[in-house]
Amino acid sequence: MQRKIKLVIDSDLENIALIGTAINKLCSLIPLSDEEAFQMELCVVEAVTNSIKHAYGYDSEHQVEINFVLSSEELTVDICDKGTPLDKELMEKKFKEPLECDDTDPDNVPEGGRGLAIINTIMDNVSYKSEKGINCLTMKKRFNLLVGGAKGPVNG
Amino acid sequence: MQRKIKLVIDSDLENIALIGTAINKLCSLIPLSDEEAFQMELCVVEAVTNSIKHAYGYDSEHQVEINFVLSSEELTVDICDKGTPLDKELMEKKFKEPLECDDTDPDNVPEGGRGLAIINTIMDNVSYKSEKGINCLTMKKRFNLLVGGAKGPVNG
Amino acid sequence: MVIVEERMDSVDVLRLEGRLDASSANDLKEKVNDFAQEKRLNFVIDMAAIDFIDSSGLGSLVSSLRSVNKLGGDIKIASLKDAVRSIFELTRLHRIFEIFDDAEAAVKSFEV
Amino acid sequence: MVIVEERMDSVDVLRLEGRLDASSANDLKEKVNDFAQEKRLNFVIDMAAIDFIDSSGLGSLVSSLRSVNKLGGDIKIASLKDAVRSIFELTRLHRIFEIFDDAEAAVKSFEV
Ligand SMILES: Nc1ncnc2c1ncn2[C@@H]1O[C@H](COP(=O)(O)OP(=O)(O)O)[C@@H](O)[C@H]1O
Ligand SMILES: Nc1ncnc2c1ncn2[C@@H]1O[C@H](COP(=O)(O)OP(=O)(O)O)[C@@H](O)[C@H]1O
Repeated sequence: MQRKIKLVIDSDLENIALIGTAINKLCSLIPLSDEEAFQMELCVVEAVTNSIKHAYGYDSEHQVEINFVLSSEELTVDICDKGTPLDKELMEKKFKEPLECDDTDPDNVPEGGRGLAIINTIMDNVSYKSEKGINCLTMKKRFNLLVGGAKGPVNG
Repeated sequence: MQRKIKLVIDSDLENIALIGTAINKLCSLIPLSDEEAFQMELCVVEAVTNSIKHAYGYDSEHQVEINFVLSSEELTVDICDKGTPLDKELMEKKFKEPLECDDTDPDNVPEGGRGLAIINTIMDNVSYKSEKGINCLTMKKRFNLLVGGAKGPVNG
Repeated sequence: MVIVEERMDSVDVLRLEGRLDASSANDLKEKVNDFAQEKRLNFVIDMAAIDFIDSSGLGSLVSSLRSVNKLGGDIKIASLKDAVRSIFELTRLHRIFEIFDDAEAAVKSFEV
Repeated sequence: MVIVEERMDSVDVLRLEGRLDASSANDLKEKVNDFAQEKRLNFVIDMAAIDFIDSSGLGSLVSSLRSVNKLGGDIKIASLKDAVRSIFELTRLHRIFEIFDDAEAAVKSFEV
């Protein structure tokens, strides 16, 4: 069985707290630890922030759509916008960049540019598709119904 | 300022836990006590259940849409479906029926039929509109930023 | 929702976990009916692990109570969380059911 | 996010409450810059009441650190919740910031 909910916000940074809060709590329906739920929230917030910042250039007149799909062993979230698409080569490059930064001099530590690397580190699978003006970043996290956060079965 | 999120599910009872869980947690962003957040969840679950049961006759091929809107002093939630509309006279009648049941003999206690009365008891304002095939039940709850659950300001 | 069964003295204790709503109301009714067919008519419903209940969930309790009452049995409720208790009170169903602080006390009440 | 200011010895303690994300990152940077203009350059950022941080929030901390470092000041971090600390570690920023268990310890570290 699959359970599914769609969340939609206007592309305004002020609405991100609503998405993050909802996603975090929705993760309590699956056997994820609190830390894992926080990480899922983080990945979704990074992706939604990217859509607002980069796809829509902070213009709040658009929408970002999040699909949260629970199957028995996997959580799939996709984040979709209708703005300027993400360059897939840039994405692959970001995925390969280590979060590790050798230097401990703050001047050499980048201020931004960690979003996609964080998502790629935390999630089991990340892909991006731009089709007919709709761009979706899809991320998947597998979980195990028998171990994990012991929050009871998915169909609780 | 207003913050807004739209939640959409297929009209399957199995998806109601997703809606309830998300709504409950979204209420932590406003100064509602845990009990009040539970009550908001209850009202939304009652309304969504009604759309699936009565508007769509348990047919899971349709959608129910929930709009959650936070302004500085009021939470507005509307639950919309495209099924058979609710008879407004029946609704008004249900609103007037007391939840109180004089009899303590279980045989005289109705099994169902409490949903709308619960919503009307808990919420400050409830209205229903059916227009161009779209039916929306709108409910409002006022809260006070200064008293209440002390969960911090809305724009936290 | 998950239903965990346990037998204490000659009472069936059903420990419910999760959400008792329209998607799980029938599970409870069926469980009680299955037992009733085997002439097991006295129940304690332990709701310690129920986080959420709605009018459909309450309806399944009322309907179960009616069907076992008819056969001479009873259903007692135990271990309500505050939020769940408040819904019993809102709908006045705390006047229909005997409610106990824990399952043991509810089981004992059958012994009289 | 809410920023509560407090002055302990000659250190400005900024207690953050809520979510440090893209919608609030600039608030923190501006607050630090405002103080820096008044030559108040030593800060403790107390995150005891921060439930959520993302890369934009972390970016605002790095950028604030850089700007006060340039003027001879410093920023120390205090009271990270477990989940927040894990994001500092994931991004290796625990190597850039001195992190203390509470604001008092962080303030004291400036006295040496
Ligand atoms: N949804 C998106 N749409 C368009 N471009 C994007 C999107 N997400 C990321 N990008 C591009 O990829 C780059 C790296 O993104 P990220 O790793 O999240 O860091 P940051 O957003 O801090 O720059 C961005 O600077 C942007 O150019
Ligand atoms: N969304 C809806 N669409 C159509 N009819 C509805 C809807 N909600 C309620 N109704 C009608 O109002 C009646 C009372 O609803 P309610 O008080 O929630 O109790 P119950 O759903 O248990 O019957 C329902 O039986 C149904 O006939």
